[in-house]
Amino acid sequence: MHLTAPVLLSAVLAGIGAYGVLARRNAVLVLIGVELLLSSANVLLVAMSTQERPYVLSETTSVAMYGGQVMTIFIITLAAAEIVVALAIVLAMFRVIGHIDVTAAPEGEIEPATDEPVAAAASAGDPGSPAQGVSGP
Amino acid sequence: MALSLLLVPPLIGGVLLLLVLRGTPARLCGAVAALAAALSLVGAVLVSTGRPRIDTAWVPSLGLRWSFAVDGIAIPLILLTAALTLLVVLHSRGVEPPGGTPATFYGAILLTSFGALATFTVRDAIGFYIAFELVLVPMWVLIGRFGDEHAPAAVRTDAANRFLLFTVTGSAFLLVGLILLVTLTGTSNLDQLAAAAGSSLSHGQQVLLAVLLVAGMAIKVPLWPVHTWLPPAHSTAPTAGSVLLAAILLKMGTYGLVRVAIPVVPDGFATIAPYLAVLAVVGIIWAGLACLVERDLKRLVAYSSVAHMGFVVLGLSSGTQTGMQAALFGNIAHGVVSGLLFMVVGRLKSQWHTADLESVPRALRELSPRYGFALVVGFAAALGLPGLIGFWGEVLSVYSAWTAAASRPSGLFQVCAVVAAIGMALAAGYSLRVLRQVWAGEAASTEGSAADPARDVSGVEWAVVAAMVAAIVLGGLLPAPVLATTGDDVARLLTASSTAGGMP
Amino acid sequence: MSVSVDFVVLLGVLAPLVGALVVLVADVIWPRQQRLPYVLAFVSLLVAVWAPYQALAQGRGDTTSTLCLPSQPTAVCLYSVSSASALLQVVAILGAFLALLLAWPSEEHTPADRTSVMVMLVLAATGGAVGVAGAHDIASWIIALEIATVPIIVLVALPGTKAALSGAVQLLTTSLISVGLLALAAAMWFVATGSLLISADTVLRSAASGPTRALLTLSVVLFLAGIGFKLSLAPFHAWTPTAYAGAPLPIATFLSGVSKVAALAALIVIIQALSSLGAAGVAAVAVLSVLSMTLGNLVALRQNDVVRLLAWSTIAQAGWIALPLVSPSSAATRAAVVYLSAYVVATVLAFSVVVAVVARYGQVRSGAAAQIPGAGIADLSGGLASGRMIGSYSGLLRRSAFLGGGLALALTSLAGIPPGLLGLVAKVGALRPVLAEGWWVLAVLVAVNVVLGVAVYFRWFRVLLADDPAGFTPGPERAHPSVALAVAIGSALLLVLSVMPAWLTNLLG
Amino acid sequence: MTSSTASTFAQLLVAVPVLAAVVSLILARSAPGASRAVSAVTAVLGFLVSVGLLVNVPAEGFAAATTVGPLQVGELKVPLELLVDRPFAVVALAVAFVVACIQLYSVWYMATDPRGAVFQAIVSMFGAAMLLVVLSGDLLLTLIGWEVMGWGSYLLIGHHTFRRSARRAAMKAFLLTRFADIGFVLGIVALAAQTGTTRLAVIFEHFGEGAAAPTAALVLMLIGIAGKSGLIPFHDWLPDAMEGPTPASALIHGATMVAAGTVVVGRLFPLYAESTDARLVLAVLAAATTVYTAVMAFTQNDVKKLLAYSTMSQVALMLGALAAAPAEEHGAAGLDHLVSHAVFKALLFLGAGWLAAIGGGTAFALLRGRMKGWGVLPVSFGLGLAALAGIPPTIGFVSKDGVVAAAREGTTTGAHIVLYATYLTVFLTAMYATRAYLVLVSGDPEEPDHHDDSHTPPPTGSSYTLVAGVIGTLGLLSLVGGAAFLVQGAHIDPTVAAVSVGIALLGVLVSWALSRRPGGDPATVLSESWARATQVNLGTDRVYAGFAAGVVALARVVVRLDNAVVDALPRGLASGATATGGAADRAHRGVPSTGLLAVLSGGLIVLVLGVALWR
Repeated sequence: MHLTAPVLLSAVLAGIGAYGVLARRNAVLVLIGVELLLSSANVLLVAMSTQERPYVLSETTSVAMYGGQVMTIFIITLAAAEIVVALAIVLAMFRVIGHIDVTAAPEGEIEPATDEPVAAAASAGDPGSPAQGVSGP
Repeated sequence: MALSLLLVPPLIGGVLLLLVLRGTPARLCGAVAALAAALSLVGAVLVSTGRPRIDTAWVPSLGLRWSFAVDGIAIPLILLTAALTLLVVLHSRGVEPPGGTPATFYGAILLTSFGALATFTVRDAIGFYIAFELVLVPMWVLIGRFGDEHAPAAVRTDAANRFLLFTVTGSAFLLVGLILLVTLTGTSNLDQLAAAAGSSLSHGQQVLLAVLLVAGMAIKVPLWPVHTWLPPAHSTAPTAGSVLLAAILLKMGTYGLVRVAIPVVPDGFATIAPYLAVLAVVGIIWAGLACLVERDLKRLVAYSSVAHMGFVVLGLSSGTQTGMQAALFGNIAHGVVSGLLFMVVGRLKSQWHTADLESVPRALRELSPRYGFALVVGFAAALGLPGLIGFWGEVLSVYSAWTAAASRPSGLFQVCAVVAAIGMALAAGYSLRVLRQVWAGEAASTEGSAADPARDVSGVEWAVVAAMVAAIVLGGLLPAPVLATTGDDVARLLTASSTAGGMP
Repeated sequence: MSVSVDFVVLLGVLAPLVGALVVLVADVIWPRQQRLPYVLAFVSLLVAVWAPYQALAQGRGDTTSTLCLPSQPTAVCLYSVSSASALLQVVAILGAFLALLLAWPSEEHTPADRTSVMVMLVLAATGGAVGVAGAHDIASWIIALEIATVPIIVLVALPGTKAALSGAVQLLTTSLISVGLLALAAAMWFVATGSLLISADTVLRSAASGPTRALLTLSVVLFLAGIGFKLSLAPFHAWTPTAYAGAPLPIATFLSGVSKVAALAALIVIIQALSSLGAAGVAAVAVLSVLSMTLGNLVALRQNDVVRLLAWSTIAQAGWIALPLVSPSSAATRAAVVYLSAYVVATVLAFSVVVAVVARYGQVRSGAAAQIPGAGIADLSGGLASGRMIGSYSGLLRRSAFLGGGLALALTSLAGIPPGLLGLVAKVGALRPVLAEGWWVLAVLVAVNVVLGVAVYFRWFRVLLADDPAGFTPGPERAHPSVALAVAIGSALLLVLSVMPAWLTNLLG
Repeated sequence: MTSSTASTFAQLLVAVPVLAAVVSLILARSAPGASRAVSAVTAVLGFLVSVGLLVNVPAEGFAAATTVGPLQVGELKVPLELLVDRPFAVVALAVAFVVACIQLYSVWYMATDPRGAVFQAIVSMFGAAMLLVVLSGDLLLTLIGWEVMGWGSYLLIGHHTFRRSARRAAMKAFLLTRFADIGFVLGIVALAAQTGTTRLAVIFEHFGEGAAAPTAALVLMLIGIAGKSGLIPFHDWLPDAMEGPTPASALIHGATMVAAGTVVVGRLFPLYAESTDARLVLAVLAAATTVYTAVMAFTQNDVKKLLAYSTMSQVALMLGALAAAPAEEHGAAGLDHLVSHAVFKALLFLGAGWLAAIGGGTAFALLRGRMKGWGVLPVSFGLGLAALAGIPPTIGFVSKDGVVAAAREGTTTGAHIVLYATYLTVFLTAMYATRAYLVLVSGDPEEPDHHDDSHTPPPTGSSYTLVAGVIGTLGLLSLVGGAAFLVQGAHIDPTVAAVSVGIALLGVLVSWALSRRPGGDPATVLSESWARATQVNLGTDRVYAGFAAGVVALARVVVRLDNAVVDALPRGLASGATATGGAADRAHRGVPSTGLLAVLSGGLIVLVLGVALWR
């Protein structure tokens, strides 16, 4: 059986998924990207488990044969669990923060980095002035 | 047993002071510290005669061992360390350490002493590194926490950080070098390593190891141009800290060269020795010149330390037994001399509230004759006056450079000898400069022409200072005991390296 | 086909997971209990530690296996615990235990209905972490790894504040990407080896021919990237500071301890399989390791929030943890495990002290606010009063030798300077495999990072020695008993292992 | 008498003053009287010991003695032994004698000085150091004595520490000699390096067996010797050293420091005899110095300064004799002149101290005619000046005749130079000696415009007896001591003697004739500006000051470099680290998706590395 088509499909899925993860700012779209990545892996696994290869030792052939398919089911389960958690958090994020832009600057930073004149590498937090560098929020 | 007596009292005493006796008054803390230091000194005397050895496994998976032994090379340093610790503790008596509790102060002194003693006795390469690092935190605390209270916090912090980071940089290279050494040779026993003298290593490996190890030690020594941590550290540290730093900590670097670098990778060391010698003499001249214009008395003594350690390194790099003997003697000499100078200068600084040579009171010989006497002896020894302890190390290391080993470029080393001799003249220049400013002169105040006993040294402190003066004079008049103690082991080390080493 | 199952061996995984279930069930029966979930959790952790304890106790270098398939010539086991992985499991369980101890007093801050959830999630993640260490096939490996990860995301998000959610989202995004990469890696692995087993045999076989070797390389690279996320190796570290800063302190503790164990365990499983191939495959580890160290240390130098400082220090330490793995020897694995153990003990100890100090500042702040309405708060506003700013630790050593000493010990251990000898020994161990491979240039770069690390940790240490903060004297520190217990356990471990590091290293043979 | 007795005496001769110095230094503050008594008594004791040494020393060959035991410093053997033979036993006797005189004299002179006890203790130390140089049989031992003497001179010259000029002079003396000692040390090192030992006997043997003469080492040592002996170009510290109390001047000039160079060259004469080149250098330096300083001496307006220049001139003569003498002579002429010079120069200085007590200062203006009426003083002082001028039958005549004879017998170029320089010097010396005598016995003194507390009142009563005794003894010795040399085997060649005496008498006559002019001072014949220039040694001090300023300027550059260059790297690294850290921190906080970009780049790095390296 020719594996060209499934492998190509897998590659395309992986590419789209990677693009979605890296380029999208909307959390839901990022999630979809991840799903695509996982699907790409699934396609590859399933396709490959149809192949019996000569170098696979006979004792473990059955494991190898079914392993790919079992792994696929594992990954689907995993994806489901991840998505549940992810969606829950995205919802909470929308409710509390008001947007679902995953690349926005994180909220709740306690203090920004301050530029301190220092002679040696580690003289911030000078005991003489413990309040140094404490400027907000 | 004797080794335990040497090492355990400072450790236990230090830990006890830091953890249990935190709130106790200075007098009690001082007494505890003095007791621990005295016990340790007894131990030092015992190990000097008995030369015991301990060797048990510690971390087998890394090949780390509790391996301690004593030989002639270490004995003078052990005695110096133990004795100076006791003297420093006694000298600090009755002074409320500024900036922190007395318990911390004395605890840090004891732990520093413990680290130094461990360094001088340990015989395991990795153990050497650990011992080498032990002194870091206590000394850092002494400088940063108990430093000159007149200096701004930022200056203290800068000095303490410089000390810490410079030294750690050195020891990080040292660590890499030691581990590489251990992995290449398969043993971490320094005696075995010295006996093998690098015979299992190729020339390239030896050079690499020598560079790493020497780079690590050089910062501690300190060698030009990595000396810039020393003056701030000294000018900030309390008297006790300065004494320990100059007299003991710097010695760990040169001792490390003698113990870990020279015998273990003789071939590699021979390759870099010319560079080392050049750096050493540059340091001699450089620091000597800096002393001619330095205004802060403590910084001046610190720079003079750089110059003196230059002589030590010059002797070591010559590759001759004379050179190594001279270096080991110079080590001790500098320990005693700089110890005395820092004791005197530190106390004067706290009395004057300044160490600026342009504004200190004049005519110490009139106002405080005992301090004046100690200062004269100290600086006379610092300029290498014969009859005092500083002479032998310097003149012999010049000799050793002139007659450097056959594996060294003799022309270069003779030039180094000439330059080092010029450095001796510079030492005279700065020593006399100080004496002229501080010791000689006319008392400025009208009532001050007569000595004021209250401002002079007395009691226990005078006993301590007098003991140091006596050591300087005795060491100058009778150098034979020290030289004889180190002689055999130096010969053994160098013989091993000349028979086994050099053949990749 | 029959699979042998030895439940005693699996106890390390099963006990926390069962414990998690029991906590949930108990919550249904007796809702809103404050103490019960903790008690159940402690019990299940105690049970769980039995299995790796057995593995460690029975002998050096032996492996305990279960879930074995009867195949020839040797049985293939899906779950096997070597002494190294047993130690990792112990550390994970210990970390979870200490994190729970730290969470114990915070009941007034955590809504009661969330206590069980929190405890359950901690238990679940612990089970996952323990499982990763034993997994020897990709399926259970990836599942265990995700069990160790997903609950942590929830844990970070649990307080529901903006900061918490920001952290959680960062963590979520990265762990999702990580999952994607790992899944792809798993698929590649399967393509290359034709097997889901992670073993030296399969690797050797697939490396024999060119095309599969390339696939295997790609797979390993993807694995490395995926685990890089979990281990906070630069450049996969970006989530770490935000997640740490946003999470409740006990959870940050958990994150810095247990999740690192899981990640390292996962990495070791892969690297061990690769060991048959020789050295070159792990050049990428070297790069990631040095990059993490350098970046982590440099940024940590500038942190004034101690939690962020610890977060960046974690990134740096992750570099150290991965460092020995440049060498594919078993000694290198042991070194990594020892380093991780030293790191976890020290970091958890540091976090414990932070928890104590933050709690103390909280009391002072509310007390001051009660006494002088309108005054006091103004001075105490900002980070200083929260106990999370580095300045809040001013004079801690003098106020409390216990907390200050514990923190000092932890910091020196992380820096690798005596008296923190355990850290020093661990660093020596971590450098040895590097130099045994002859990579002395790498070692010199690492040496530079030793210096940077000292600068980082001593910057904090120095504050401990300083005077009390200006205009604000918090008085003597008194920690909550459970936090004090955590500090005591951490300090005692660190002290004892500093004097006798052999007790730790000997466990690995 | 056996040589072991001589060894014991040699050891004692060094040990007694060393112990005396230690004891009297310890007592100096608590019991000054006892301390000074110790110094004086031990000095006399030391003289007796030196007599014992001379009696016991073998007539031929050496006697060796250990000191603090031999040192084996790696490859280098340092026996630290004393070596004594007859000529040096004589020198030791002279040294011990002069030291004893000075100690006794100091009991009076330093009576009112609060730190007199310390002063005398240092004199003991100084004497010990000089005796060490004289008796040393080991190069390092020589160096020890040599340097300790330098330090002693620092302490003695700077005794009046409240005077700025004294502080400066002390520092100048020590620094200048120490600077010159760079050569001395290197010379010693180079000599020892060839044999692996610092033992003189071995070194003589080594080079006696035909090894090439160590010219470089010998010339290096000459630098140090030139420094201590005030040869050109180190000829400016001795006049300044007059800031020290007069006994110190007598000590430094009479028998010790300045003469130490002669002792060392005399000791190493077997080596110098081998090296014509080194001796030529010495001859040129000595000849130039002896003439130059004699010229300078003539116009000095201070009796101590005149004596200082005369010392340099005479010491250069000794060295000239050593440079010129034929190898068989063993340098006896130079050593003889050292001994005679020790006697008459100590006499002159101690007399000058007495004069200063009378006149309230040492300037000729204060002292005109002051010498009259002080009994033994004018006679002795006159005898001392006669000896300086080499008038028969004084001790100076005999020894100077030896110098001339040695130069005449020498066949080298150096010997010729020395000979003519000696004749010239004899003439000049006679001139300024005559001038000094004439000025001191005639005319009316000025009153000192201020009374300096540091000057001691003239001796009275028992102290008069003491001082007059010391001075008288020295005067008597100056007159008849020359006989000692004749006893030792020196002989006077009538022709040689006639020529040099003739030249000396010519000088006396010229000086006397000039003093007939108005003003009575022969020196006024020279122009005022010349006189002024000679007071400051033709501005040599400025050259030194310029050199020192150069060194200090270099030091300032070094300090600046230390801060700006050497320390810049660590500072830069530190600030670079913090800056990078801050930038990275900001990158992680502000800009969106930095994290993801990092992830992307990281993935690429890992990919490339993985694929590239695993292949």
